[in-house]
Amino acid sequence: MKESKSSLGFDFIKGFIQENPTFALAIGMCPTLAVTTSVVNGFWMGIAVLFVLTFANVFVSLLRNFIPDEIRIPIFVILIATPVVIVELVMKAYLPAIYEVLGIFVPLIVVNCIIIARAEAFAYRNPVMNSLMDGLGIGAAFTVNLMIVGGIREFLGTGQIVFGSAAFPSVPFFEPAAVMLTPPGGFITLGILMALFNVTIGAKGKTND
Amino acid sequence: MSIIAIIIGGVLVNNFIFMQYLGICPFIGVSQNLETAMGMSGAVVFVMTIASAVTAAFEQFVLARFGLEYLRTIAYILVIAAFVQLVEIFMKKTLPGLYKALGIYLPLITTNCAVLGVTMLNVRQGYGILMSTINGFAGALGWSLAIIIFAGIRERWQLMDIPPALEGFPLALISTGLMSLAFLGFVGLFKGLF
Amino acid sequence: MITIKKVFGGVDVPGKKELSKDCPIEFAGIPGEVVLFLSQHTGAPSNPIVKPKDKVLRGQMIAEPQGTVSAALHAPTSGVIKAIEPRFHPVQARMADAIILQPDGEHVSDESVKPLASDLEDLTPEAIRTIARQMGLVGLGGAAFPTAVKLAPPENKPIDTYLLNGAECEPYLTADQRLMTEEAEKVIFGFRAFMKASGASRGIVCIEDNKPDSIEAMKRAIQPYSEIELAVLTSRYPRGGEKQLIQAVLGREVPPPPGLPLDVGVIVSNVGTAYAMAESILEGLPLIERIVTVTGEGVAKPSNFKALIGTPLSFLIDKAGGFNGTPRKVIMGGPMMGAALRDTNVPIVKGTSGILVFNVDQVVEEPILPCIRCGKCVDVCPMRIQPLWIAAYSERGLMEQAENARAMDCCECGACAFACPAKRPLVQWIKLAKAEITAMRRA
Amino acid sequence: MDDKLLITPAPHISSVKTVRGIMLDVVISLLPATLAGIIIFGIRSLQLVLASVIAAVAAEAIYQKVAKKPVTVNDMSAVVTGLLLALTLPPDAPIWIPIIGSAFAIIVAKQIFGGLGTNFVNPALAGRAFIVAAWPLHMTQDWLNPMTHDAITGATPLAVFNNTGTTSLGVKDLLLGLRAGSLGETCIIALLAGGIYLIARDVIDWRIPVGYLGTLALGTWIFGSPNGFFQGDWLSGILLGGAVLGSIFMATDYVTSPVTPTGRFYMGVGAGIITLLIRVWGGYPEGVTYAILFMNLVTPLIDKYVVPKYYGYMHDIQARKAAAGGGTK
Repeated sequence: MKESKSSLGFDFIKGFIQENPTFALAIGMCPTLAVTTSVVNGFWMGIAVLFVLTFANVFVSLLRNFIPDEIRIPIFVILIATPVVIVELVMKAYLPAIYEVLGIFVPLIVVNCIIIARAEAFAYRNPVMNSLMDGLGIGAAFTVNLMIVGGIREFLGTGQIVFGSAAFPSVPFFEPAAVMLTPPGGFITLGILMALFNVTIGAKGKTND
Repeated sequence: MSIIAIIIGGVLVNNFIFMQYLGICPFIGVSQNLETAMGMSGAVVFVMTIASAVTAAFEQFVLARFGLEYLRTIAYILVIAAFVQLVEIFMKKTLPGLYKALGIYLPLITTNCAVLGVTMLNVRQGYGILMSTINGFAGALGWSLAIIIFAGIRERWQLMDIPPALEGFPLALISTGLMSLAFLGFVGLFKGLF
Repeated sequence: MITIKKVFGGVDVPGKKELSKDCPIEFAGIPGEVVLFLSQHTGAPSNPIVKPKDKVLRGQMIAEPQGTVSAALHAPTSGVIKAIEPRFHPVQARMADAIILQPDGEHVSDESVKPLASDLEDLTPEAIRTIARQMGLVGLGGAAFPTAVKLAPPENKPIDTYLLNGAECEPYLTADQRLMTEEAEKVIFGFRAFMKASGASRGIVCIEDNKPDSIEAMKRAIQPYSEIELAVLTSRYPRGGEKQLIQAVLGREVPPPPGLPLDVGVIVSNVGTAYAMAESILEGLPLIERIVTVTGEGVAKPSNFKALIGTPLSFLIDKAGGFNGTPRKVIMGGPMMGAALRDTNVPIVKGTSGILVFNVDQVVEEPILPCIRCGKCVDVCPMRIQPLWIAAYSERGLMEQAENARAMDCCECGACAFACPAKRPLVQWIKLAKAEITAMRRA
Repeated sequence: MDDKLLITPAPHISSVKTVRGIMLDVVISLLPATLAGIIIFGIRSLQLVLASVIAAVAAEAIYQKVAKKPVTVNDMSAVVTGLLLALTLPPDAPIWIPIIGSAFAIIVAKQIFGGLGTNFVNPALAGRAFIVAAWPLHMTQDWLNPMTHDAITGATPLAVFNNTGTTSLGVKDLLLGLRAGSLGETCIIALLAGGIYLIARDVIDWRIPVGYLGTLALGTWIFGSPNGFFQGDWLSGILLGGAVLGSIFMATDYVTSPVTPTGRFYMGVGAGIITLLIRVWGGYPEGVTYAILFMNLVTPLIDKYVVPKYYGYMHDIQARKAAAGGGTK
């Protein structure tokens, strides 16, 4: 298990550009499409994934010397499922409305490719602090992605973006295209955003697998 | 809701890919050509149907009885992971042909959102064991229909000059969006008739 | 008389035969230099048996066949062998060895040029085959397959019907039409020789209905022979293709490659070949001359020549009154399957049935557009395969998929590329695929 | 003199058909229906048609400029897409609807795949499905009464027909197009005139419209009437709604329909079945858009499995039988 000596800062930042889970690595598609019907939903889903990812990264990293290689996947699954259950219970208790809207996609975080990928590729090979930063970085990047996609779809789909009580713009100045809230809108919006990412940021020699 | 309504619901009306966003990663990853798509479909139908039955039974006889619903997520993912492992071992011995055909896709399936997704949906809809199995089968059929259609479309892309920025995921997502536009037509099909 | 209206794919092409169908055959004369390629037939090139500076007479063999599938070469006129050197081959589009003959103008025949028999009764099938081999006879329809080999079907594949191909479905060309109209008796004599050599009990002469004069002439010529019938087919390209003719006249389909007409008990020969057979038997004249149509809007006086094999194109075009306006394209063969040439000082070969000269306004130079999947090529393809997919695979170098799409079945007739609204060179891509697939199979 | 000779591969002559010619034929065949739409629903239709066509052509030009690709606007395919999309709109739809619809159709449904010949759904119908999903109110309420151009009260004739199995409109009204409906779908005579022109010019294959309308008529006859099977008014069933417009001009789009004649017939039948499904048991009054879009998706599979029997096919079958026969003997 070669331990990479990357700096903490780099671990956090890389989640946004080179290893952006949604736009560069194109993993974790299901939640990215399903819950991004509004900025708020995107935000809370992002936070949930951030918490689960960081929790899992830290514990995997802590136990990485004790986990026998052959059965590491089931152990990863347990280490990921535990924080998910925590998130479920916390959300059901304090944010029932959001929990209802996110529906089955909160428990589905367990099979979210991002988390298993980070656990396998990074946490299992790096010290705790790096894993923590990596978890926070990737989680934060994922949250930002969800909010961007959620924002675009909510704005085009409902004409305004709502934060709790405040709504920008107060009165929609165009007739909203309801399709943006439906699956076709989601697929097309994300597809176009990924293409734009490839054309702009990603084009600097980074091959998109 | 009779069996036919679930089947039509699963395949056309609320198709797992086009209407419920479930199982997108393998859908885009494995649809390069028709043979792999059919192989994956076979594996998904097999696993989703049995997984729904097993988790529904597990729900009824273990979670509900001992009031452990809050452990559902962990329990289901472990049950599915174990079940897929079991299936691999079982198939290696008795059905080598089928195993070889499905071989590379079986481990992939455990991380497929559609499998865990359908088990969660079964619980939400309050289906019993039989209904869950049928719903799992219907969902898998819908998923397979989608990936086979998409594989047919993607096989033609090798004959085109697709702009590099759109290569791979972006174009696949936009195409899935266009396909789901067509499936919008089935919304409300056979409502209340069965 | 059988009339066949049913079409099996193919396209309606502008006939354009009126330019030269009424010009009687005239001898083209002796050119300044005669170039005879050693390989102007399917099979192994022939072996030269003369050396530079040898004096040869008309009809004297100058190269012998190498192995069974090969053909002999004879001097078309008397003169001196100038050299044996590589020259640009019009059909194979590369340099190939050729015997260069310097004619002396006397046109003196060799003493071997004398009637071998006056009636078929005293010729055994084996004798006919040896004459065909000795006289260097090859199919004049374009494939130039050695006739002797064609007339020797294996025992387990009996031949019941022999088709004489007078369809000449290529636009502009009228060589076969003039030959049938003027020399019907000799053509039928040669045809009967073929039937006797191959053991076929029934013969059918096939002519397209746009050649009424030939139909009349041939009907009279086959009058005395009950075993020969006449079939008149509606004009359609590629009616004259070997496989298409068998399908239309006999309703049989040749098995896919490497299947041959032999496998369905049929042999198809061109009327020109039958005429050459008759000339060989009745006058002892080897295949040293053939009918060539020089036509097209770019020629002053379109005409049908009996030209010596190896005559340069420029000589024939000048004989046909030279160019009419500035030429844009010179094609050896018909417009559908012929090869565009770089310049006109290339010689005609045994398989050349016509020379076509187009001016600027006959040549349509359209950009190649992407395929819009209109399916016109699928509708017209006589082999019932899908040219658009084969061409698309070949364009991208996916040769295995081209092979799975049955690229090897393609008869290269050009109907698909003719019908394609996007003007895509489908035949070119498919030919490329066929070459690659053959190379892959051999490697 | 010789160096100017052109060396191109055989064949050296080609048919008069060109892509631009075909697209021109399609535009010409759509003019009667467009004219009828303008006469029946007023000048509003002309504004929608112009907006749609101009938006489509502009979208194609802009996309190709941005993507640094040769601008192929003069192959008229964008004009056809714009025109077709306009004909499927309710006459009173606001002007920005065809503009956004055409832009979506040309850019997202066609150009990002690489231009003409690469899209897998009919661009006009994808545009219309997008608009219906985006602004359902406009697309289900902006109907006008024929000739009087005032907004209709109550359901469209097709919705009435779906529920009651009957229509108050006589065949003459249906043929002349004197009914509420999309801009170009109502006047059946104009559509048939365009259809016959296209078939005569060998641009479209009759198998798709015949398969489509035949299946729809049969299905309507069997399931069309609420009071029992085999009593449906099949003639009104195919003359109402967008079936005639869709089957003649949309389903026959070369790029998104099968390549073989048999395959095209199956596409027609399939589209007919789905239109029936949606009309009789579905959530929308009109299923033509979704039926054709679904068959567009399935076209590559049809093309993969519906392949003409190649020349010499029977020999392979007999050879295989003989080999199999030999094996079991």
